[in-house]
Amino acid sequence: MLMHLPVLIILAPLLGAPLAALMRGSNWPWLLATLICWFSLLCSILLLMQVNSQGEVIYIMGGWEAPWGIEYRLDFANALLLVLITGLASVVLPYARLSVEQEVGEERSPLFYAALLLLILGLCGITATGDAFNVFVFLEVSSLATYTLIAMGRDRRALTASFTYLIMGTIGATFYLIGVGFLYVMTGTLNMADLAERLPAISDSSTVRTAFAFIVTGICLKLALFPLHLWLPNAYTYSPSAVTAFLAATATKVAVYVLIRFVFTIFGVDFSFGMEPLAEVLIPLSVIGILSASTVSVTQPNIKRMLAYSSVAQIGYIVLGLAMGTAMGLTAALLHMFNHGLMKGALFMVMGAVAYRMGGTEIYDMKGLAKTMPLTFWAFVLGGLSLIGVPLTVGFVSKWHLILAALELGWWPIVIVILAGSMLAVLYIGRVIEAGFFGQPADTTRREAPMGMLVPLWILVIANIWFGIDTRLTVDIAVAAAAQLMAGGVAL
Amino acid sequence: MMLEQWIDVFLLGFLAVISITVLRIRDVFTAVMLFGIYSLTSASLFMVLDAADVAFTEAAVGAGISTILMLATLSLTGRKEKSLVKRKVAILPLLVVTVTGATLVYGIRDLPPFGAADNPVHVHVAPRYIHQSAEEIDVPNLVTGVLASYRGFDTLGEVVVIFTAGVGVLLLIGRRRRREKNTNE
Amino acid sequence: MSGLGVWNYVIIIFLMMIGLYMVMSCSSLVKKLIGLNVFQTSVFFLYISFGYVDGGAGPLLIEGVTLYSNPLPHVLILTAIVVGVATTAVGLALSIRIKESFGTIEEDDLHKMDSSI
Amino acid sequence: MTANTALLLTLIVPLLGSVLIGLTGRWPNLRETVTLITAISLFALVIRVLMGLNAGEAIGVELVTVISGVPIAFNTEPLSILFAMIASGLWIVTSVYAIGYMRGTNEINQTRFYVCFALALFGAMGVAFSANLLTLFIFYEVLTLSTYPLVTHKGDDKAKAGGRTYLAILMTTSMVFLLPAIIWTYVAAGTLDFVPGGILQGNLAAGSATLLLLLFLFGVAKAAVMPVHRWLPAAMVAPTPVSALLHAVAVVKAGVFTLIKVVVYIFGTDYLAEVPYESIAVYLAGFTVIAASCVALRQTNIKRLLAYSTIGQLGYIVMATMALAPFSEIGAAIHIAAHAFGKITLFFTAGAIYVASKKTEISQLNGIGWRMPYTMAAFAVGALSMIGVPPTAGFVSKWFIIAGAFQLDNYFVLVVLIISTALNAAYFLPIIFNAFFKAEDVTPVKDHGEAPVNMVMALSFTAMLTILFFFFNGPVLDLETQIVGGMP
Amino acid sequence: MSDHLILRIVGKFLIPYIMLFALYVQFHGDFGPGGGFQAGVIFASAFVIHTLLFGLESTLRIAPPAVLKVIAASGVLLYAGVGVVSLFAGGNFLDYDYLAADPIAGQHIGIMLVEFGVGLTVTSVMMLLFFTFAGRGEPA
Repeated sequence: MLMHLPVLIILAPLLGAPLAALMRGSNWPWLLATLICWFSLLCSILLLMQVNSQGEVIYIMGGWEAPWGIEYRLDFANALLLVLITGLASVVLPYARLSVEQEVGEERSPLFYAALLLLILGLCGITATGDAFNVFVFLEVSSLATYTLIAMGRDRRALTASFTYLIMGTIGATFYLIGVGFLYVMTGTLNMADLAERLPAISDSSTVRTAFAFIVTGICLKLALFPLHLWLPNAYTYSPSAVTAFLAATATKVAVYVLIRFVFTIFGVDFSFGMEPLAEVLIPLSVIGILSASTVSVTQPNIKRMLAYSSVAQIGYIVLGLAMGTAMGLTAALLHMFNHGLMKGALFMVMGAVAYRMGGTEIYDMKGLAKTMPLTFWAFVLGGLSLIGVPLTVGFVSKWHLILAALELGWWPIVIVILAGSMLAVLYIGRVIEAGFFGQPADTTRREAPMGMLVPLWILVIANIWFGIDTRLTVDIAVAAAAQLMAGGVAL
Repeated sequence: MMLEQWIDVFLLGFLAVISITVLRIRDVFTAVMLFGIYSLTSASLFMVLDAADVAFTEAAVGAGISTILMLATLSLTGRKEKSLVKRKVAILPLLVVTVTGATLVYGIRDLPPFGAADNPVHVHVAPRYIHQSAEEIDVPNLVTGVLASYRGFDTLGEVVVIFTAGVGVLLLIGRRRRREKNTNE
Repeated sequence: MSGLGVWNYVIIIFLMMIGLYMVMSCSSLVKKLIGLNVFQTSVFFLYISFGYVDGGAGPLLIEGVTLYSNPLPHVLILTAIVVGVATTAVGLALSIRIKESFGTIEEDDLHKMDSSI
Repeated sequence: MTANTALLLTLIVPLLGSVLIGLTGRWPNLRETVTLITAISLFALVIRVLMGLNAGEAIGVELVTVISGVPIAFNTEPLSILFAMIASGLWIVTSVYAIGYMRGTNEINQTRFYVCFALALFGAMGVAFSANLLTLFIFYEVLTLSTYPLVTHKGDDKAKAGGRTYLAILMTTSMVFLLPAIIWTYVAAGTLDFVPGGILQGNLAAGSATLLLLLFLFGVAKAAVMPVHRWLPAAMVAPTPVSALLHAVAVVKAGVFTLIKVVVYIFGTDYLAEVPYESIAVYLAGFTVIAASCVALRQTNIKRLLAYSTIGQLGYIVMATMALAPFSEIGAAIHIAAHAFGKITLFFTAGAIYVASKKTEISQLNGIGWRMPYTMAAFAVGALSMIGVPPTAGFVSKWFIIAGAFQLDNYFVLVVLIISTALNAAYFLPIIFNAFFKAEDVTPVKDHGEAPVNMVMALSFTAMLTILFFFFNGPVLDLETQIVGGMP
Repeated sequence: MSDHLILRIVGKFLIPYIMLFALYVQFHGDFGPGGGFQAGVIFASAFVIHTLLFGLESTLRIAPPAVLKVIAASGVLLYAGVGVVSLFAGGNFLDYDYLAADPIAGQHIGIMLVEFGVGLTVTSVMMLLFFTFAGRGEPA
C-alpha cells in the first residue's frame, strides 16, 4: 500500500464526503471527517518521508504514464504543503464540532462536513497533481466547496461575500484555463514536467507570453495579491469560525504553491524573471499590499476582519519572497507559507472560541479577556507574537529568512518594508492584547472556552513555538524544496 | 473544406450578435431566453467543429439545465433588472476588458494555423489516443476512451464537482426557509 | 496564421470580452452569472478550435479514416462544461438566498445596504 | 555538579521558579518563600559557574539550532559572569525589599508581579550567558516582554501609556535596528558567535561598518543612548522594586552589556578602532551624559531624577566602551557593577520614603533625614557613588574610565566626565543637605518613622555593598581585566 | 400549465421514451456520442417535464430527495470504488486493466462502470437541483 500513498491522501476524503453527506445528526459525520483527516495526515507524513528518501515520488493514475495519463508528482514543496493542509484539517476538525453546532445547526451538519471534506480533497488534489488541467478541476472542487462554506456564516453579509468570491474566483479560474489552453496549443501537452521540457524551445512567442500573463493573473486572483484581494476580507470575516481558520491557513497557500510551480518549474526562472517582468510587477504589488493592508488592519474594529487584512499583508511577504527569484527568497516564501498557516490558523481559532463564548469578534468582545477566558487569551498573545515575529516563534524564523534573502540582494528598501510591516503588526496585535489585558469586560464571570476547542487550539499554538525553536524540519525541507524548484523541479 | 470554416465564422458572428443583445437588454427573463438560444447556437458550432459529444452536452446543459435553473431563480427574484443611471458604459470594466482583449489578440499572433493537421496539438499526445486506443482499450468513441480511461481521473474530479454542487445547493436552499429567516435578519 | 482562422479567434476573444464585461458591469446578479457563462463558453470555443482539424473526421473510429480531430480538447471541455453548470447552480442558489435576506439582487442596492459585496 | 549543568540550571531555575510562584500564588507566604529560595539558589549556581570559570573548566552548552549554523548556545566569560552575579545577587535583595514594599502598599496582582520578575531574571541570565548574538537577541526580547506587565503593573491609564512607550521603543528599536544589524552581521561574517577579537575583521566595507555600529548603538535601546532613552522615564510609573529591576538588576545592564559584547566580541576593539567615524558613538554617548544630567537637574520628582541620572550613568559606560582604550573597557565593565549598587540603593531609599511617608517630590524631603536616618544615610552613599566620590564604588570605575581617556589622550571623554561630575553633584548634594539640615516646612500628614524593617535592611545592605566595593574590588578587577587580555 | 389535458397525455406518452433514449445514450456512449453525463441530464429532464405537467409534489412522491441524495453519493462511490478495486487488484488507482483477466475486457468493464457512476450522480444531482430550486418557490 505504501506505493499508493499519493492517491490514498485524496482517496480518504473522496470516499468520506459522500458517506458524511448521507449520515444523520452532527456527531457521526464529524467523527468520520475527523478520522479521515487524521488518516490523510498520517499518509502525507509518510509521503514526506518517502520524498525525503527518494527526492521525488511519481504516481500515475489508471496506469497510463504521463503525458497521456494524469500523474501525481510529489517533491519537497508540495509534500510539505500536503502535510500543512492535512495537519491543519486534523486540528480544525476536532475544534469545529462545537462551533459548527452553534453556527450551522445540527440538521445541516452532515452536508457541512461533506463540503469541508470536499474542500480538503480539492486542496490536496491541486497540490499533488502533476497535470495542468487536473489542477483546474480540483481547483473548482475546492472553490465550490469554499463558496458554500463561506455562505454558511450567520451574518447575512456572508452571502454577498460568498457571491463576490464566486465571481472573482471563477474569473480567476477561467483566466487560468485560457492560459493553460494557450500552453496546450503550443506544446500539445498538459503534463507539467512535459511542458517544462517543451516550453524553452518556443518560449519566445507571443502566445506563451500571454499564457504566462493569464496564468499568473488568474492565480493571483485566487491568492488575493494586493489589488485582487477584495474578495478576501469579507469572506474571512463572515464565514463560520472553523471555516475561516481552515481557509486562512491553507487555501491561499495552495494558490501560492501553484504560482510557484508554474513560475519555477514549468516556465522556469530564466523565462519568468529573464524574459518576463515578473519581479518588476510582483514586488511593487506585494510591497504596496504589505503596507496598505497592515495599515488598514490597525483600524479594524472587528478582529476577524483585522486578521483577514493581515492575511493579505502576509501573502504579500510570501509573494515578495518568491518574486526575488533567488533560492534564499524562495526558501523564505516556502517557510512563511508553512509558518503563516500555523499562526493564522491558531489566531482564527482563538477568534472562533471568542465568538463561541462572547457571541462576537469585535474588539469590544475582547475586553478583559485575560480575566474571562485566560487560556484563550494567552493563546492569542502567543499567536500574535508569532505574527509579529518575536523570537522563539515561527514568525521570527520566516522573517529572519526573508530579511536574509533581501540583504543577500542588498535590497535595503525591501528590508525596511518588511520591518515596517512587522511594526504595524505590533500595533494591531498590541491594541487587541491591551484590550484583553486591561479592558473591563461587560460581565467578569470566568467562562473559559470548552476543552473541545482549547486543546486543538493549543496544539497549534505549541506548534507555533515548537517550529520556532526546532526549525530543522521546516527550514531543511524548505531549503531542499527551493533547491529542487530552482533546478527546474525535476528530481535531484 | 473551407465551407466548415465559413459556417464556423458565421455562427460565431451570430453568437456575437446574441451576446450583445443579452448585454444590452434590461429584462432578465428575455436575457435568459436569449442565453438559451446562445447555448443552442454554440452547440451547433461545436457540431461544426466535429465535437459531437461537446455539442450534445452543451445543448443538454446550456439550453437545458442552466436555462431552467435560471428561470426558476427568476421566478423567485423577479425578472427586471432595474434600469440605473449607469446606462452609459462603466469605465473600469471597460478598461479591464480592453486590456485583457488586447493581450489576447497579441497572444493569438503566434498561434499555429487554425485547423492545420500538423499543429503541435495533433502531433504530440493525441496520436496515441487516436492510433493506439484501438489496441489499448478498444472503444470506438475516442472521447469516451480518453474521458473514462486515459484521463479517467479528471472525470472522477468532474463527478466530484457535480456532487459538490449538489451538496452546496442543498446546504444553501435545501427547504429550510423559516429558520433562515430569523437567522439572517 | 491568416484567413478565416484569424476571424475565428478574434470573434471568440470578442465574445470573451463581452462576457467579462457583462460580469463586471451588470447590476443584476443573475445577469452576472449569464455573463460568466458567456465568458466560459467562449473559452470552450477556444479549446475546441485548437482541437479542430480541417477535413478531419469527428473522434469516432471509422474503418479507413486516418485523419481525426483531436479528442483531448473535447474531453477537457466536457469536464469544463460540467464545472460551469455546477458553478452556475451554486451562484443561482446564492442569489436566491441574497434575495431572501436582502430583498434585492441588484449589486448597487446591496452596496448601499452594507458595503460587503 | 559540573559547571555546565550549573550553567543550564541558571536558566532552568528562574523559569521553574516562575511556574512554581504562579502555582503557589494563592498562599502569599509560600509564594514569597519560593521567590527567595529561587533567587538564592540562582545566585549559588552563578557562583558555581564562576568557580568553574576560574578553575578553567571548559564551559559551553548547545541546544537546538534555530538558524542554520547558529544554535541557541550558552557559555561564559568574565563580563557575562559579572553581569550574572550582579543580576542574581541583587535579585535576592530586591525580593526581600519587594516583599516589604508590595505588602506595605498592598498592591494588586502580586503573584503576576513575582512571576514576571522571575521571568525577567530568566531573560537576564539568557542574555548574560548567551554564546552568540542570536541567543542574546532572543533573550533580550524575552526580557523586554516579561518586564512589560511589570511596568504596567498598576493597570491605570498612566501605567498603560507608560507601558506603551516602553514596549513601543524597545520593540521598535530591537526589530528595526538590532535585528537587521544581526542578520547583516550574519550575512557578512557567516557566523554570530562571540569570539575574542571579533568576527567582522575584514568581512565588511569600512563605510558599512560605521552604519552597522550605529544600528547596534540604537538597536540596543536598553542602553538608553539618546534619543532612544524615552522608555526609561516612561517606565517610572512602575512600582519601585520594578524600577530597581530596570535600573540596577537587569534591564539597562543588559543593554550596556550587549553593547560591550558587540564591541569586544563582534567587532573587536582593534577592528573597531579602524572603522571611520567610530568616534561618532563616543560623541553621542558623551552628549547623552551631559544632556541627561542637565535634564536631571530640572526634575522635581525623585524617581524621574534618578531615571535621568541612570541615563547619564549609562552614557558613561557606552562612552567608555566606545573609547576603545583597554582601561576604559575595564572601567565600563566595573561601572556596570558600581552603578548597579549605587542606583539600587537610591531606588530603595526612594521607595522606602514613599512607603513610609507617601512622598514622591524632592521639595518634600526637607528635614526628612532625621525621621529616616538610615534611609537618608543610604541615599547619601548612593548619591556620592553616582557623583564618584571616594570611598564609594562609583569612584573606582570613574578612575579607570579617566585612565582610559588618558591612554588615548581622548580629552573629549575627560571633559565630559568633569562636567557631568559637577552636574551630578549639583543635583544630588542639595537633596542630601536639605534632608538633614533644613527644617520640615510642612508637617507631614501622618507622623512617620522608618520604612518596614526588611526594606531598611535591604537598602542598608546595598549601601554597604557600595562602600565595600571601593575597598575590595580586587577580584572583580582581576576578572574583568581578562576581557582586554590581562592588565595593560 | 398543469391543467392542460392534452399536454398531460402527450407528456405521459413522451416521458418513457425520453428515459429510454437516456438509457441508450448511457450505454451506447462507447460507440456513438454520449455517455454518462449526457444521459444523466436527459434522464433528469424527463422528470423536469413530469414536474411541469403534474406539479412538484407528485414528482417528489416518485423521486423523493432523500433517495436522490443516496443515488448521488453512490454514483461517486461507484466511480471511486472502481478505482479502489483496481487498487486491490494490484494495479494503480483506476487502472482498469486489472479488473478482468484480459486488459481490454477490464477496460470495457471499467469504462462501463464509471460511466454508469457518472450517470447516477449527474441524474440525481440534476433532479435535486431542479427540485430544490422549484421547491424554494412553494411555501415549505
